[in-house]
Amino acid sequence: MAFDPNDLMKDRITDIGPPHYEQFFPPVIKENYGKWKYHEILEPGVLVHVSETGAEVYTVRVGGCRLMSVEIIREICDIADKHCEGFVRWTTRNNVEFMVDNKAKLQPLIDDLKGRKFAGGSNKFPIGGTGAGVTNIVHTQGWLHCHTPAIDASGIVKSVLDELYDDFCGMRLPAQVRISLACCLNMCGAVHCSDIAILGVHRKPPFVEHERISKVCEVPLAIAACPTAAIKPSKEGELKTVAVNNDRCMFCGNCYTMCPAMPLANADGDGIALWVGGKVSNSRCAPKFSKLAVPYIPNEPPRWPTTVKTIKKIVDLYASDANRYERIGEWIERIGWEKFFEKAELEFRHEHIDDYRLAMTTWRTTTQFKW
Amino acid sequence: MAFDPNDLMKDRITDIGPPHYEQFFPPVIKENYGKWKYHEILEPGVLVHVSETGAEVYTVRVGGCRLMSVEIIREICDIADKHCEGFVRWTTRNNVEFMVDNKAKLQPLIDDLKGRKFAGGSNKFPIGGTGAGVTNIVHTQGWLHCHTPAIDASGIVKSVLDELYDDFCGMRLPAQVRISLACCLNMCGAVHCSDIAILGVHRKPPFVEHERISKVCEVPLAIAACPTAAIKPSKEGELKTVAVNNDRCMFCGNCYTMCPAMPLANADGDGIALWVGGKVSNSRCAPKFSKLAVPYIPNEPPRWPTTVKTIKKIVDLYASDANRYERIGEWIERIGWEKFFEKAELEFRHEHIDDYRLAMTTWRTTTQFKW
Amino acid sequence: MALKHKTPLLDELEKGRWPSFISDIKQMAEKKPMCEDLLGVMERSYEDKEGHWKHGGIVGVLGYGGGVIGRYCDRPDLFPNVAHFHTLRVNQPASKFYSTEQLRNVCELWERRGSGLTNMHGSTGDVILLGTTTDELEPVFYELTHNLNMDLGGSGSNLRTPSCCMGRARCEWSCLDTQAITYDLTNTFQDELHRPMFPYKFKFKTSGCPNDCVAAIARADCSIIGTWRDNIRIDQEAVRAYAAGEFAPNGNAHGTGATALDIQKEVCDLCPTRCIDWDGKNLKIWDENCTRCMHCINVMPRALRPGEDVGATILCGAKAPILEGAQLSSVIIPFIKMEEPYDEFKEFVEKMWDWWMDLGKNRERLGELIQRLGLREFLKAVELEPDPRMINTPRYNPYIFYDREDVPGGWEIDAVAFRKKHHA
Amino acid sequence: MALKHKTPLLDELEKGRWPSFISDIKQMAEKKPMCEDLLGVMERSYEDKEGHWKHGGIVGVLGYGGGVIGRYCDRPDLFPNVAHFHTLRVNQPASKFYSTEQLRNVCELWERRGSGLTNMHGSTGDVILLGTTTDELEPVFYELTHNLNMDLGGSGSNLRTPSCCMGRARCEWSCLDTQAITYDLTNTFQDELHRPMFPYKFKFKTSGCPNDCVAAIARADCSIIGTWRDNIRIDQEAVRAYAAGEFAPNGNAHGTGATALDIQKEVCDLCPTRCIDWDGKNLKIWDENCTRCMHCINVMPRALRPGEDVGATILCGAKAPILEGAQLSSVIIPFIKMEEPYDEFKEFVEKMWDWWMDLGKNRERLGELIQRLGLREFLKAVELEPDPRMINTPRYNPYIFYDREDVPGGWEIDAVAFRKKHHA
Ligand code: SRM
Ligand code: SRM
Ligand code: SRM
Ligand code: SRM
Ligand code: SF4
Ligand code: SF4
Ligand code: SF4
Ligand code: SF4
Ligand code: SF4
Ligand code: SF4
Ligand code: SF4
Ligand code: SF4
Repeated sequence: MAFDPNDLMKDRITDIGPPHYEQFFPPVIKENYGKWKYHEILEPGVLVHVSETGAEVYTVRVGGCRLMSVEIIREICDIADKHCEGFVRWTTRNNVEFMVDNKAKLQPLIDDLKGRKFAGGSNKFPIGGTGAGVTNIVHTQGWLHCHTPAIDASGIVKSVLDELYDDFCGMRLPAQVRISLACCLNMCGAVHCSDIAILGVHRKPPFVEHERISKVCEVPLAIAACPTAAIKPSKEGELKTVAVNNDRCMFCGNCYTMCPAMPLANADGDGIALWVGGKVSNSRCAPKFSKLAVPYIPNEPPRWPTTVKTIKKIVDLYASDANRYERIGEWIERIGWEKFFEKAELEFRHEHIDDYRLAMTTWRTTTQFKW
Repeated sequence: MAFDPNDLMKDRITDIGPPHYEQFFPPVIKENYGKWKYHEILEPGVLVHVSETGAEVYTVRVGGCRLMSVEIIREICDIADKHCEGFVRWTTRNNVEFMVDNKAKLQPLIDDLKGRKFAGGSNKFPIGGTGAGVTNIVHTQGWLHCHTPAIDASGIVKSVLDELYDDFCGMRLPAQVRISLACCLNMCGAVHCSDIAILGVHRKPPFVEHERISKVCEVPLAIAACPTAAIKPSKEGELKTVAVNNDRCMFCGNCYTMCPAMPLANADGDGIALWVGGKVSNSRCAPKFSKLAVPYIPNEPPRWPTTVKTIKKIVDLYASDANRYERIGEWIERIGWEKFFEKAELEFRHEHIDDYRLAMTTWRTTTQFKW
Repeated sequence: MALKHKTPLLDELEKGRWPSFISDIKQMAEKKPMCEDLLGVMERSYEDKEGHWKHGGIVGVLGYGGGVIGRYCDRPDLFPNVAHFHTLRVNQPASKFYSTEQLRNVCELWERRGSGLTNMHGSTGDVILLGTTTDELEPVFYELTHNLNMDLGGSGSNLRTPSCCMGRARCEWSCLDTQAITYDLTNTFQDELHRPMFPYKFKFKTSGCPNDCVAAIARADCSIIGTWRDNIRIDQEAVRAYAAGEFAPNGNAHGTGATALDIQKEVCDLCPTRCIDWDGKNLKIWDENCTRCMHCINVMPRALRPGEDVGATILCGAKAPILEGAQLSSVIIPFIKMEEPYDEFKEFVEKMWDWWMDLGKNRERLGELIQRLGLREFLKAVELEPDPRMINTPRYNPYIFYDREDVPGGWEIDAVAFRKKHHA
Repeated sequence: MALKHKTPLLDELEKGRWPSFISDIKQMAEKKPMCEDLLGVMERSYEDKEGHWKHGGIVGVLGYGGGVIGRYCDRPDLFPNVAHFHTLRVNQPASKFYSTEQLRNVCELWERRGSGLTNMHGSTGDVILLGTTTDELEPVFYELTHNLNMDLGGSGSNLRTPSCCMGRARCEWSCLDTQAITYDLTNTFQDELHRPMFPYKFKFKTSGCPNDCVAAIARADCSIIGTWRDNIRIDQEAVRAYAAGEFAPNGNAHGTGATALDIQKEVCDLCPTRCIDWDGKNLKIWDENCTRCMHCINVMPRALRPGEDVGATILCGAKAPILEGAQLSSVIIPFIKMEEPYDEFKEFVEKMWDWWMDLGKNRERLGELIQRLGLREFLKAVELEPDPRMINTPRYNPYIFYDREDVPGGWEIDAVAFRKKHHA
């Protein structure tokens, strides 16, 4: 029974949901499900988990660019068939994990992975992303697929990870460093709670295409979309349209999300804001939001040097200044933000001072601060 | 030149400001101004300050009810003339301080103070209010003078301090306990940052006197006065008046402050809310607001037994459970609010959960809590 | 072989050690004109520093309100092969284990009917099939459901594809069957996932323990996080072994190898509640003060384990900034057992959704609605009693909405009697 | 002697050890009918649990917009002697030292022309002369200014009476001449204090050090708090003496007397920045990490003293809840020298007031205006550069108002050029 374009309802199947996960567990995982006793990282990117049954599973984690062609996926399958009984998994941060159930199988797998390079010369399967290092950068679509980005995604991630490559393949840092990128304020991904967040920002208010707007948008939705109520109904001659109060606009782009006739992307306006000190785990301290470190860096394709340099500097400063187990946010709170800006040689500007709804809760209501 | 009611401008004197403080300094204070080296509390209520010059000043602090007749003030003057070269001072918490410049003068002063009692039998000059104890309760007017109170002030303070008398005259507590009272939400006094705050609350919305309102109030001001926008203009027949949306009213009384035709005081509605854990000093941790402990206790004149009992219980629990130097708020944050409510045997109710503008910042955004 | 468009800027991204997505796309471009033009669009964006995609409009598969993100190029004149470049979100298997057979089938299908490019995985967790034309959407869906036993994930004002950490599959700390929960919820709520009925998107994420490896607390309207109610299990022998340097601290996360662990400094002093005592021989944990943060367990995985009376803490409201600012999830159910068929939890979910669908405005996330109407109203709706574990601190403002029922005479004041007592 | 009204309820408040204000009022009542009726009103309130005072209306002294709080009884029929019961606020001498002569003069005047009852002192700091009739207001004012060299304090939308801690008069820690500052500001701003020109009330409070004994940070629109920029002065001998138990820790605030102080536990471990090392012989303070919280100094007053490069931290915005919720003051000037004639500080004050008078709504406190328009606008108005010491944490929401000047081409986007590049 093949697909019939003229009768979509013909034995149509819907709502079956995802395939059951268990069929994809390698045997050692299925047999030891819920029985794991402890784990150890043998070397960066290589983990062993030991079961109450005495069974062991060795995991080799490799960094993937999460944009993957079927070609590279097939190559991953070849490797999994060769070494891993035909199973493989992806992590929550888009790394790939190859698992073997016996130490003897480990080195051949590692050697195989290390050997593989792209035509352009980059490694296909860098091993790492474990423990107190930098792991894969969670990111979004950027110029590759989305319509609202202020920056690219994959290209910036590639540039940053080339620079931090040794920290992906090593574990010299005081604790994990989780870097995320979102190409607009919609923040697809947990960038608002990352050790370091790379965020695409606009800096010009949307312009309104009066002739188009009533045709292509539901004007009331566009108006309601504005968090700062900067958009008001108005008229251009006979045309029902909207007017933007530029002084109230903070460039979130939500109006454009709702209405294609209000574009705000612009080469001169758009760029990157860097945020630091967020975390998600409940380990030691509660989860934290990332806070603004650098309000704006221009888009610098193809390699975004300023962004890369700034991130590298923050990571190195953290590496040398923080105590073991201290995430970036815990470290900064211990030394104080005034010291962070001083040591990181970052300018403190009015943009750093919150002025949104909860702003008052970020002001310093004590005489305690450092010189 | 005497006062002439018919010519107020006759040699009128204005804007001279307060008398200069220095003329009221006892000699030892004037001579050692800015030269003090250290201090010590010899016994509760008795301090010595030692100067770089070697001079010493001995201070005896006594609790006063801050409502004072000229009779008692004159008695204070008699004591000051007898022992203190005719000088005396009041503290920022309404205690009275008698100072002598030499140890020999100390005991006679103390004995004199201890001997004095009111006709009714209460002590006129309890010695204490220093160090890790309870000091005088900062309070406001209550039923004695103000027009917006939900509770009395002086009577509650008297009842509470009778119960905590030994802690005023002692220093057994882990740190200072600063108790304040305000008879309505205007909170005259720093009650919003007190270790324990006694606050007068209303629980019935104002009723509107439609016939009076436009005569006695500026209606727009009354409307603007409402933090929750519960008041809207309306009409009763021909009368311009306002309507209160009772569901949006949180009984702050600000409308009544602006408009006498919107009374909300009521014997059944009014009563006391207790707040704990505030502090002002920057010592160790930043200043803190007081948080709601008991949403409502009825007015129980003349001795407010439930309020007194509840405060006593919290103070005793704190005394037995906190570490030295821990203010009440520091102690509660260490053990966690869930433990505080459990140990203090206080019911946790919906009233404890913030629902005003910054409410979101008070929610628990972590899996960390205690059982 | 020479590609259709020169890409000098993108070529810079083939350099360096980290895997190059450009190199990868180029492999495809040799077979797929769509990928050739995609490189062209990207190069163009790199030149003028602006994206070249337009809004999606409504494309999708029959009967579903989500699962497809429409996308059109704003220069079809120059890049005709990506004039349409729609995306399908395919619901991943829980915790993302795959057989190579399954993956090869996906590849075969997607090379034939799409760009051959994917995201493994999208931020929500789906397998993203990146880029195809409108006419391919139905055939792809047909083959997914008939031949690959797969279905679409969520988009739009739907339930979004639930996801989870690997949990018990390969982690010793999981207090939950994260996959089982995710699989059950996904299938129980297929209708909500495929047909828009909500004010806005809604996300479930499940982590097996408070380490929260799927970032549930930051990204899910309903975060399900494993925890326990009893005591941390201690193997004193192993603790001493850590002190003696027989094991690598923190599962060797610092690459130190087996080396003596300063338990006082690295464990006791970093415990947020300082509820651990170490006398050099025995470790004593005062569990009544433990907030189950995982730190000590993380540092000594061979000596400490979560308790055995396990379940979940349910937190709600996390979201990205748009509209009212980013939120983390807040504790709503401090502890709930999570055992199939999860009836108690599902009843909670139904009450939560009813309230949200009833009162939520268009594009108002659950967390924003709770902000607008107050946690108290939400608790009433889901029939839960207030608990101090839901808050960091009680209110400090005195603007209390007292209950009418608690006030003798309710909200009435007898005006006449009042003025008898109090002359105006 | 029998009083006019029976007061069985109030009589209960004569019992107990704490001084009884009722007993005190009764002393006066024997001479003053006003106090007899006051007891009557109070007893009445104790019976029906409601106050019996009405709004004030405008009473005052000629040419002043404040200093008097009008008060009328709502049952003049029953308590004619308190039908009027107005209050005068008399500006206290800074830090509230008095000569008995001055006090006796006040008493004489107030017994003759008022109720003979006072508050020593009001929460803001004034001497409160509690209760008199309208016709006595001018005579009292006349005698205050002519015979007692005293003036009225603030009320209404004025500057309120500034107050301060005792500072250098009797405290070893004061970094400021708190009285001198208070006296100077009070006299410099007499016009603002006596004549309403502000949107609402405005308060200055000055504490000599971060212990903040006048609660400035919680109660003053402008809080002036002493601090220092150099190092804490250490007398190592004395530190060792504390360790050895020769002195009473914390100035004997715990009544322990001289007893060995566990410096590690009670000082180092409680230092908020853990910037103190104690090796049993010497105390090392890493001043660059000290936040000058005062704790170590408080615990060892004979060994540690604030530095010598002293000045003030200026914080703004504290207030009670009405209208927008209570606020603590926030750091605006991290450090400023405070030396007569305080020109730099006064210029700051003028800029602050101009901005507030210009933009503040009726009954909007300075702190609320800063909330409404943002700290950034306030800093611009007072011409101060942003400093991380002004905040606990930088913003975490991405809603940034970038400066137009920083953006090439400002806020303009060339629509035509845009659509050339991006076809609709
Ligand atoms: C594989 C993965 C789960 C999955 O289902 O895919 C995973 C696996 C493990 N995590 Fe995780 N974590 C994974 C994402 C996360 C995330 C989510 C994220 O980063 O987006 C977090 C929260 C991060 C944050 O707080 O911002 C996370 C916070 C932790 C922590 C807490 C770290 C801390 O102290 O804050 C631990 C405990 C530890 O490492 O000591 C942990 C520990 C572990 C352990 C040791 C659990 C175990 O016993 O196996 C696993 C190996 C750790 C390692 O790689 O060093 N895992 N872990 C995820 C790997 C992502 C990757 O490819 O890099
Ligand atoms: C007399 C007075 C100042 C004045 O100008 O009147 C004063 C005097 C002293 N204070 Fe104070 N404080 C006075 C109100 C305050 C206030 C304001 C208030 O309570 O409304 C505070 C802030 C309270 C708060 O944080 O909520 C205050 C917080 C302190 C602290 C910090 C305590 C802490 O650790 O939080 C110290 C340091 C200490 O006691 O160790 C201190 C220390 C002192 C010292 C030791 C200063 C000195 O060297 O002389 C004085 C004697 C302390 C004592 O009485 O035990 N004083 N002190 C005030 C007496 C009020 C009273 O009658 O009880
Ligand atoms: C594909 C994906 C990013 C990625 O590269 O992985 C994505 C892509 C888009 N997201 Fe997202 N979001 C994706 C995960 C997220 C996440 C992360 C998550 O789910 O864990 C978030 C933050 C968490 C949250 O839900 O708040 C997220 C928060 C948003 C928002 C802001 C929603 C909010 O309430 O703040 C929008 C704006 C909107 O909904 O209109 C949005 C909107 C969009 C749209 C549909 C653009 C739009 O305005 O219509 C993007 C389509 C891009 C494209 O052309 O493909 N996306 N989006 C992720 C979905 C893949 C998948 O299904 O696995
Ligand atoms: C007398 C005094 C209470 C006391 O018993 O000591 C007092 C009494 C009144 N205050 Fe107050 N306030 C007094 C210090 C305060 C303080 C404390 C302070 O100044 O340190 C505060 C809190 C700090 C602040 O300013 O925010 C305070 C916050 C208020 C408020 C709320 C203002 C706000 O912005 O939240 C009001 C309501 C208003 O202004 O309409 C208010 C209003 C009033 C009125 C005038 C009642 C009214 O609504 O008009 C009270 C007159 C009572 C009477 O009949 O005598 N009073 N008031 C204090 C002044 C005595 C003095 O001059 O020394
Ligand atoms: S972050 Fe913004 S631009 Fe990037 S994928 Fe999400 S919605 Fe699109
Ligand atoms: S970009 Fe954001 S702030 Fe600006 S107008 Fe649009 S919705 Fe409003
Ligand atoms: S707190 Fe309220 S009732 Fe009490 S004095 Fe102040 S304004 Fe009057
Ligand atoms: S009492 Fe407060 S909340 Fe209620 S109507 Fe009056 S102003 Fe509004
Ligand atoms: S969240 Fe907990 S259970 Fe899940 S993988 Fe991470 S550590 Fe293991
Ligand atoms: S889990 Fe966290 S809180 Fe509990 S004992 Fe361990 S470190 Fe302390
Ligand atoms: S604030 Fe400081 S200087 Fe003033 S009295 Fe208190 S401790 Fe002394
Ligand atoms: S003043 Fe406070 S911060 Fe500074 S060293 Fe002493 S205790 Fe530490």
